[in-house]
Amino acid sequence: MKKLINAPETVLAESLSGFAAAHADLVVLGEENKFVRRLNPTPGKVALISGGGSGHEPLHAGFVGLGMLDAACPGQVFTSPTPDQMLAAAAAVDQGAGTLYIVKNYEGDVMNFEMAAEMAEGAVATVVTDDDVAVETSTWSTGRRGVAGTLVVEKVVGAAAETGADLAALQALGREVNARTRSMGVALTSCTVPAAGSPTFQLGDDEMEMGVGIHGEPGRRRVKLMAADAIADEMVSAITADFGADAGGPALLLVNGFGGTPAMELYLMYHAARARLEKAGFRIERSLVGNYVTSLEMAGCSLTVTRLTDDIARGWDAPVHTAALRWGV
Amino acid sequence: MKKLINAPETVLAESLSGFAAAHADLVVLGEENKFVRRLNPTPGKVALISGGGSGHEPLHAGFVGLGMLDAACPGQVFTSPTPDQMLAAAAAVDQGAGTLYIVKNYEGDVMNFEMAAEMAEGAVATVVTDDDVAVETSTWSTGRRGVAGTLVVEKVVGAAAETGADLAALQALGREVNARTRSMGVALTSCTVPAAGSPTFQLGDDEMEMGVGIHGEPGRRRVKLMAADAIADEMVSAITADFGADAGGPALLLVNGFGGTPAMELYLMYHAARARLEKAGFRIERSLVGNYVTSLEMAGCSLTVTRLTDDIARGWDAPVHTAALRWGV
Amino acid sequence: MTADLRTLVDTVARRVVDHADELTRLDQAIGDGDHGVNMRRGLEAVLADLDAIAAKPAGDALKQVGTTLVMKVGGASGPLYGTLFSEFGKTLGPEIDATTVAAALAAAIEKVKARGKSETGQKTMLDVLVPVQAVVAAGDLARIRAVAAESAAATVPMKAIRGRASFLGERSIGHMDPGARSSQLIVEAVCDVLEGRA
Amino acid sequence: MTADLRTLVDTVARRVVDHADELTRLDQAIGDGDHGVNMRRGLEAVLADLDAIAAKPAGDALKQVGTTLVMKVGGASGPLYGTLFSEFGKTLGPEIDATTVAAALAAAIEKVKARGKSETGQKTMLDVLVPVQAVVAAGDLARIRAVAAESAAATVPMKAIRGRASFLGERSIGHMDPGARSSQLIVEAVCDVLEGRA
Ligand SMILES: Nc1ncnc2c1ncn2[C@@H]1O[C@H](COP(=O)(O)OP(=O)(O)O)[C@@H](O)[C@H]1O
Ligand SMILES: Nc1ncnc2c1ncn2[C@@H]1O[C@H](COP(=O)(O)OP(=O)(O)O)[C@@H](O)[C@H]1O
Ligand SMILES: [Mg+2]
Ligand SMILES: [Mg+2]
Ligand SMILES: [Mg+2]
Ligand SMILES: [Mg+2]
Repeated sequence: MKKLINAPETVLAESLSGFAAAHADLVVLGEENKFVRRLNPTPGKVALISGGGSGHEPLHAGFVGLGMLDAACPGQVFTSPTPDQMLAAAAAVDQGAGTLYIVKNYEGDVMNFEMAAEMAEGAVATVVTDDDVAVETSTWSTGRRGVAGTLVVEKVVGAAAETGADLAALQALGREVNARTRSMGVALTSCTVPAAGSPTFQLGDDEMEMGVGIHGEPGRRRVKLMAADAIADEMVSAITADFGADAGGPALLLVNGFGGTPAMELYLMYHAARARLEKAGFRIERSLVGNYVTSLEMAGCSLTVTRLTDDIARGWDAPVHTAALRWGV
Repeated sequence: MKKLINAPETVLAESLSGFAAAHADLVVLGEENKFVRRLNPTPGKVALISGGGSGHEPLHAGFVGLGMLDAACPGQVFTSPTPDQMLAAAAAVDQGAGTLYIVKNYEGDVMNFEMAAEMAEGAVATVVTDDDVAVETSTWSTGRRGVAGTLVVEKVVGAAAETGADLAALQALGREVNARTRSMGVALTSCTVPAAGSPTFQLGDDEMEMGVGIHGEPGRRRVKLMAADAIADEMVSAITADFGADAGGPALLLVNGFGGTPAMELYLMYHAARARLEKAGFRIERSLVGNYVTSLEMAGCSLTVTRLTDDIARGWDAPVHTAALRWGV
Repeated sequence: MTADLRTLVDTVARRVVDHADELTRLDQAIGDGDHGVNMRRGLEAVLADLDAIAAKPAGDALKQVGTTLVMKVGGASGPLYGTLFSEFGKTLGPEIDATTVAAALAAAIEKVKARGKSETGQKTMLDVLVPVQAVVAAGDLARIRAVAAESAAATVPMKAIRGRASFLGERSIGHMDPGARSSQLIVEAVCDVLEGRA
Repeated sequence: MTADLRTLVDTVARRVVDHADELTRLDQAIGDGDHGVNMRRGLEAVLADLDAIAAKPAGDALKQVGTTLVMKVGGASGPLYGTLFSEFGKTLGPEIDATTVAAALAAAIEKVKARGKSETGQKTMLDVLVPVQAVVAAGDLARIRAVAAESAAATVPMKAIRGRASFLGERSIGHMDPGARSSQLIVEAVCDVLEGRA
């Protein structure tokens, strides 16, 4: 295992200390590292809290700040945080207008946030994101994973919260954005959970995992390495097929790196994906390319498409000031 | 070689097309991909042009925009661009106030920019950055490499250019920032030039390269893998030793990922480096953590320290709107 | 059934901690490679509190184990094992015998199913817990042990319908479920103590 | 010395292109692994322009080769080989014999030194070009070939003082300089043509 760390047990704490120190103008680290919260919350607004396993940075702590989250609860690497973390975060950032949890659809996250919601004192609502089309849905299954589309939900709901929207409206908006969002990922390499010490899965030099999630879990299928265009074909097809009759129209395209893929390749994938989406009737009106929802040092990327409405585009464009996303301020 | 590409010959063109399309609100791609230039240059200002081999993204094209560069010339991967590129870029962005070339100190870059300067029509001045303390300097040697400190030079000089400073003043400022800046890098893995197809160097599972540059070239010494704190000790010592009697005082700390290292580890290194720099008498007043001056998918990072003056801090804080750095606008 | 509570909790916790690497390897095959890490973190926290836990009546002690697991484990297994122990402790009255344990376990398993929206046959810890519960009332430790082992093994050919392994679809077939294995370990540790082996 | 200009340029260019992988491997050892890639790109551009180049007088043809290399190769080798060919072409008059070639080469090498701020003994292409130039006037092709080979080999034990390899310090010792090898290849290709071997 080659990592810039001291010991698996201290990675998270040291990294969070560094994050809080580097962004002391924006965030504060809660006691026992239970949460990262905004330094200067906007008075009176609904508190937005997200969280999940660590290893996906900048998600979620990198999205704490004006126009996005009020707090983020970092779990151990790839492990959902615990209910006491959400409760402590809510106690720190709830301003009486209620708390909205934004939760990626993994049983661990859902159950822990659910327990927190059950124990909470104030009003709590939850939006569960499940944008990953690589996972088959059916009535009996766990359902789709929440992946990079979560960023879009957090950004757009964050903007609305800033303007004073109430808890019910924010929950409805979050669900709408999630419903209009689809993602699909591919991995060229695995990644290593520090505490485990070895890669979660092994891939041959000529293999890749198609339909991968963001926890180093294997994907839907192991296939031979393909050219970028062929990869884009498969990913875009999966997304457009899933949108079905709704495919097309104004859209946001997020090409998200998993942590080990250089910007050069991400922009190349953007080029390939955009051309295919435009052929499928989408107009790419907003774009984001970079490492935003990562899986430690995994090589690979995901494509996320959100079908825009004027409202969603406005929410996307609204000022944001966080460690990882900043514009308009 | 595991990369999201179609063919080594087309990587650069496809990636640049993606970059230009994703940031069409900011940049325009010049004919034959000779340069990336600002969409809306500030009238009358000195034109700032940088460039270098590709594979370091977001450097330099990601720093084209308000408050930073007017144009960037992308060479082939790890290969300096050619004089015709700089000439074409200057023709596109020179507004009569002259052109400043910001050049990383590699013989290839220096010679190609030099040839361009000799052939140029308008007034041209050059700032050569050489912040890498890993390279021994002596009168007979090539001298230090320009690495991540180049970002600081481009940001601060870019801010001054925006306020109307003239060519000579900008050159002097660039040289001052460079003189106040030191960097040192470490690599845990090598990287693969697409056209070469195999890693530039081979590292054992328990080895790392201390004092590495940003072209996949081996470092100063191959050493056994160390804990992050020990790595930070060595890097910070090299930097403070090189500052000598000037060490200490208000400083900017940039922890720069080489492309394959997750944010979690970069923030952990920030934590370790900051503590050591503070012990050495520095006050870290500005910080930046992320993948900014990369070496394809190399795992590892560099530390850059700039000794701030009020002027340099003001230049750093000034509004910037580029693909990779944005604040205040 | 009679045993020292402290020995029981201690043995169970150590057993899981000792098998953490194996659990992580199982989770690497079809999950995200943290089950052993998660369980170790939780049960080490239990061990750290052992004095306080052992000083309580059985029901309260189990509830505290549950709370500690909820607060320390995280992931899917934290809420599920946390719920299991908490509810087990809540239901278990002062009279402890095979019948009351079976009843309390049944009640706790219902809460786990509700929390996990899950059933047997989905390749999870329930595929060990449920069959084990069914034979607890009979009080035959050898049989309990055998059922736990068979049930964990029986998850190998299953296709996962719940938990991260479900994302793999058909590819989840052929591997033992990590949570089923950790449940087996816990059951075995309890049997060991009750048989005076630990 | 008499040879068809087209054959000469064609042979030199193809020789380098054919050895691109070897040059890249040499550059991977002590540089950044692109020398073969760079030279191939430049000389393939020369080959693409071969008709136009061959139609010109020798001096102009060489100048065009130089310009093409400057515009296509990039890196350190682009300006240096570009300067070498351009200045060689500029100095070479209409009378071409061993003496005029030696003189033109000497002038071109001076420009390369000025551009590279470099000297012999620094583990670069100059460590082949300079000794070769010294024996050109004598017109003994076998000797020229031998000097080129010996000189390239002689860069192996050198410590690099110029070029990327200089960043390695002592670690640059024990590897042949890629630019020295490409210079040797060019010299050999020229000798081959002049000996009627190509
Ligand atoms: N919905 C569920 N119901 C019952 N058990 C579950 C459920 N989801 C997961 N599990 C159990 O939890 C185990 C995984 O735990 P762990 O790896 O610690 O958490 P995570 O899956 O969040 O990484 C699985 O092997 C399975 O036995
Ligand atoms: N200053 C210099 N003077 C003479 N030759 C040089 C100088 N710098 C580099 N070279 C030559 O250039 C070669 C490297 O070329 P290349 O790999 O194409 O460019 P780069 O070093 O920019 O990647 C070296 O092997 C060396 O022979
Ligand atoms: Mg997990
Ligand atoms: Mg190069
Ligand atoms: Mg797991
Ligand atoms: Mg090279």
